[in-house]
Amino acid sequence: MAISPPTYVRAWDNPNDAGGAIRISWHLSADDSIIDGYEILRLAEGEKEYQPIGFIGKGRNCYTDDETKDGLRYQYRVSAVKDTIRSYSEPSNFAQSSAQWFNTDRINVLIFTAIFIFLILWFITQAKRGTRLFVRRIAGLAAVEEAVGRATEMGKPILYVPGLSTVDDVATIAGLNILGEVAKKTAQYDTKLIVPNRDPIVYTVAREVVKEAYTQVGRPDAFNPDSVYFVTDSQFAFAAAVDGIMTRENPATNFFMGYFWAESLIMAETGASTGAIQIAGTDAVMQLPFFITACDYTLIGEELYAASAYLSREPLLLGALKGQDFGKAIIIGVLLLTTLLALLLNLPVLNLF
Amino acid sequence: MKFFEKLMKIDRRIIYLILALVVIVPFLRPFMIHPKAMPPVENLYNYIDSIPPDKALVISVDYTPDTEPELQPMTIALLRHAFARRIKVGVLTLGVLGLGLAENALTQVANEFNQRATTREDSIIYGRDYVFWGWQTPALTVILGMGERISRVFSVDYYGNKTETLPMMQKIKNYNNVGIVVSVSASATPLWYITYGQTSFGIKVGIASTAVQAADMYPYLNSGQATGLLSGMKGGAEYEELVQTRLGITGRRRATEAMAAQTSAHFTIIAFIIIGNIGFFALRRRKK
Amino acid sequence: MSGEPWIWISAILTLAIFSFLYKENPFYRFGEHLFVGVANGYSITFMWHRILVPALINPVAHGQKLWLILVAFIGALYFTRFIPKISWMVRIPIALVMGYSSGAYIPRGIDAGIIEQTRATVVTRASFINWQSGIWAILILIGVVATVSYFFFSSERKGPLKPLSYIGIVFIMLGFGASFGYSVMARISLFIGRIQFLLRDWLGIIH
Amino acid sequence: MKRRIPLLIVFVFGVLGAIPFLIPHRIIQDADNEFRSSVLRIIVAFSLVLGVGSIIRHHYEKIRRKRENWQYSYVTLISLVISAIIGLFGGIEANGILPTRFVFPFTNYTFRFDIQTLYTNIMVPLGATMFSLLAFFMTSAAYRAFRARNIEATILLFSAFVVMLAAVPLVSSIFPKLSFFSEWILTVPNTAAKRGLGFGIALGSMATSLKIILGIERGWLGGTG
Repeated sequence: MAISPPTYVRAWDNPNDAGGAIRISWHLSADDSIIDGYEILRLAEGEKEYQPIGFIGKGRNCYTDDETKDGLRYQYRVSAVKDTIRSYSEPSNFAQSSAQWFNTDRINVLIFTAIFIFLILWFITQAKRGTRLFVRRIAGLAAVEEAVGRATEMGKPILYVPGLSTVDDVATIAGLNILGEVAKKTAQYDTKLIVPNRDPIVYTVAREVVKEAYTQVGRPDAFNPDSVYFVTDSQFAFAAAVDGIMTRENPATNFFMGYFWAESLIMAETGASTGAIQIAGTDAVMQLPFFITACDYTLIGEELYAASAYLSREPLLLGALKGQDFGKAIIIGVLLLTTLLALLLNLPVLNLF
Repeated sequence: MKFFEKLMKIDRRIIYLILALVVIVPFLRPFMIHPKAMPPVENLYNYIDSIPPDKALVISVDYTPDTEPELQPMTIALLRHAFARRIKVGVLTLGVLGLGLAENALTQVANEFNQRATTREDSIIYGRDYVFWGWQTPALTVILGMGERISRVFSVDYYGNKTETLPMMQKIKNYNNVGIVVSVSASATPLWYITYGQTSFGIKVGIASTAVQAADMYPYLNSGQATGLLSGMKGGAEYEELVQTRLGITGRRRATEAMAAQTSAHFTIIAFIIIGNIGFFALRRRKK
Repeated sequence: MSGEPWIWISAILTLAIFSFLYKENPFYRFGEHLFVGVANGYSITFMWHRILVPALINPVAHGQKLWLILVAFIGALYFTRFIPKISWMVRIPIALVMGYSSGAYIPRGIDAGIIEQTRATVVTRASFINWQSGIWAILILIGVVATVSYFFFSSERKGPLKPLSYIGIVFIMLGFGASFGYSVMARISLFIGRIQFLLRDWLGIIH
Repeated sequence: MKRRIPLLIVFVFGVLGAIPFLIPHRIIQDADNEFRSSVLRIIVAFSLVLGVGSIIRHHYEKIRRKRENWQYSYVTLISLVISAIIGLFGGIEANGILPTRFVFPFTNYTFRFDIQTLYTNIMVPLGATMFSLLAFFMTSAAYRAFRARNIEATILLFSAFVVMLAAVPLVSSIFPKLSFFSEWILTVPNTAAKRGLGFGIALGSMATSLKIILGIERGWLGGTG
């Protein structure tokens, strides 16, 4: 039995890559429906024979050879395969692979990034010049002061968990900033503060943040170095330890500010059972439902980032917040505009992204 | 007044005790709840049911002992289905920890059928009706390589036989002879089969995943890239139900049994929510 | 009933944790402290055998990648925290990690978090394969716009922002409720897993 | 200098981190891979020493001052030291210089105590059980919080209720429509809300990353401003 070969085999450098890859395409064999698939063969410059380099299922008409040497010329043939029968195409054109210095597929990312960077820098400069920037009230934040006050009245400690993630996580940064503000208040009221950590670097930074806060309000002597400590980097061992702290030390207020995983509710529900006031904030979307049900106040997603700007009243941070708001307005605008264009004029707007 | 206040403030320990009891008791005294199969489960069942005799069902056992309670019943139900309908089965694992689980499931289901069998024709015979290819790495090479020649990826099977010599493997050479690959998985492996196996070879992919993972799998179901989805205990129980009611295959139904615990736990939680709200509304009315 | 001592240890530790549901007690306290200790011991082992030996010690001992010694030196700067005079140098390795991760995040975050999501949300004629999926696509678009507007911080919620952010919180609450309800099944499965361990592997009551 | 040098490093490495996304050339990609796979991992590995130092000191202080429950601190310290010795000298594959098995005389029973055995039989059951406490905590949280106090809480309660009910086979076979409704909530409003939250989070993260690189956000230096 004879099967007809694939035809019109072409080869060219794979675009936007680090080199080392050539793309090959062909027109399907007329017997595509009955064959096993296509075998791709390659002849490198200076070699005598075609070597099989890959195999792909029927109905497919392109393949990427990602084991080429840059600068070397290659020629390809494709054969239709059924059991032991092979039917070879004509050889392709010569092609060579090369590395690119810029990924043109990502030019849209570059443009979007440039716009947002510009926006944020613009508003930060505005803030530096002294333009007054408004930030609306965020519900959970008003409770921070009250919560610290309550702990002082009751003579009980405050527990602060700056999330379980690493220091390069934005939620952790926000959590540490808010920790600084909370620590200033505990320093003023002389309330005991407990900060257990799951990441060693976050622990180091948290310790400095708290120490600095105590110094800033003029109470460096009141800082207890043992109040900020590392527990373990194992998620559930950490949760077990925090549960233990909550039931034994009986804090009046628990803060959970940062990034959390499944342990969120293990800690928050234990905290609720001890009768503590609980304020949570996270951008971990999966955990927000649990914090919302088990805590008294929850900063949802971006509110956590806004909180550190809001509490510190630092103009530069407020400026960036305004820039973010503009970014959101642009996204809404783009969404609505492209949808309108697509529905009314049937323009291929998805190619923009 | 007192009564409704109590409804609103049930001690958490009573809640915990009741929840623990309703989960544990169904294991000691199993009772069956017959679930109705949802479309994604039924689609997978129907597709496997329609695999022609010259093609095989491939099951990829991609989970580890910690998700065994949720996923092993699915593997068993899939095997029962295939053996009952005389569909050839190839089993592999992408993770080395899946080997023991896969072997347990195969031995268990093959024994179930062979105890009932009276003739050699009726029996489920290794090499003729099913093959356990075992484990190979890296996963990508396995998924792509099976598109070309399965016996080249797994030159020997799990028991050390030369794969090419097994009778079933004479007909099952590559994805063209495979009806569907079902990846039973607690991770993203079904998506690897879709991104690599399906894109390169057009193989059909079925997904059997834990309830947590299922959320990530739904988009692939909606786009048609996945043929059917079993999600969590419930998905397993629904498949077991289909296998029993449509094929009359009986046997231990672990997902359905666990479903009894699941069901009673769900009802308990729902009941507590309702009780809390009754108390809440009753008190609010009084206050007005 | 199992005769394997490790199964007994596992079972006793399992019960120790469950006892916390009744109240905090010495049994739980023991389990908790043991957990923290062993977890740290395991982390030390892992860091040494899986990271420092293969990525640092082996190459350097074979005379390859000698520049890794400089990296080790930077890593060792963490210890300056214990030396008050130069304790600020602890910021150097932190700065390196922070800088790199922040820089790496910006373009990737824009790509995955904004551009890809925008593309997924835009409604085109292709969304109307049938009228239902078209309506759902439009509803998702409305929901996204409303949710985003809930998070405008730099202006009061008045004018069109007021109803819009209200719709936003409705969508958020619907989504959160669904996530909660959806995870119940998975969490019960975890408990079932522990019960199966106790009843089957330890006590051998069920098979 | 105490601030300027770290801020300069943050800026330089920030730019280096962003570049590989846009430049596919092999020189850049290889350097980036090397940076991720060895440099970052080595630096992070060193930080663990700080953490372990902290936990040891915390418990040592507790014992020294005889604070409440100080006896339990011995449990942590002893188990930490023993498991670290077993792990470091016994090796991850139980192939180190320290023997990690004990054969009981006159029986053929072997007791293993290598680090993987400790992991599987101590950490796994403790961790899995902690994780499974969620089944209980979800119940008590749902009972306490899912009350129709106001409209938002009612919506939360409603959608959780629907999805939970639909997950019960008994109910979904009597009311098949409920399953579709539950799936609709999960695929339409849930997707919309998560995506909307995601936009804000992506923008906020981007802004924070930018502020870190430019030295505007200095909270991580320890100390504010």
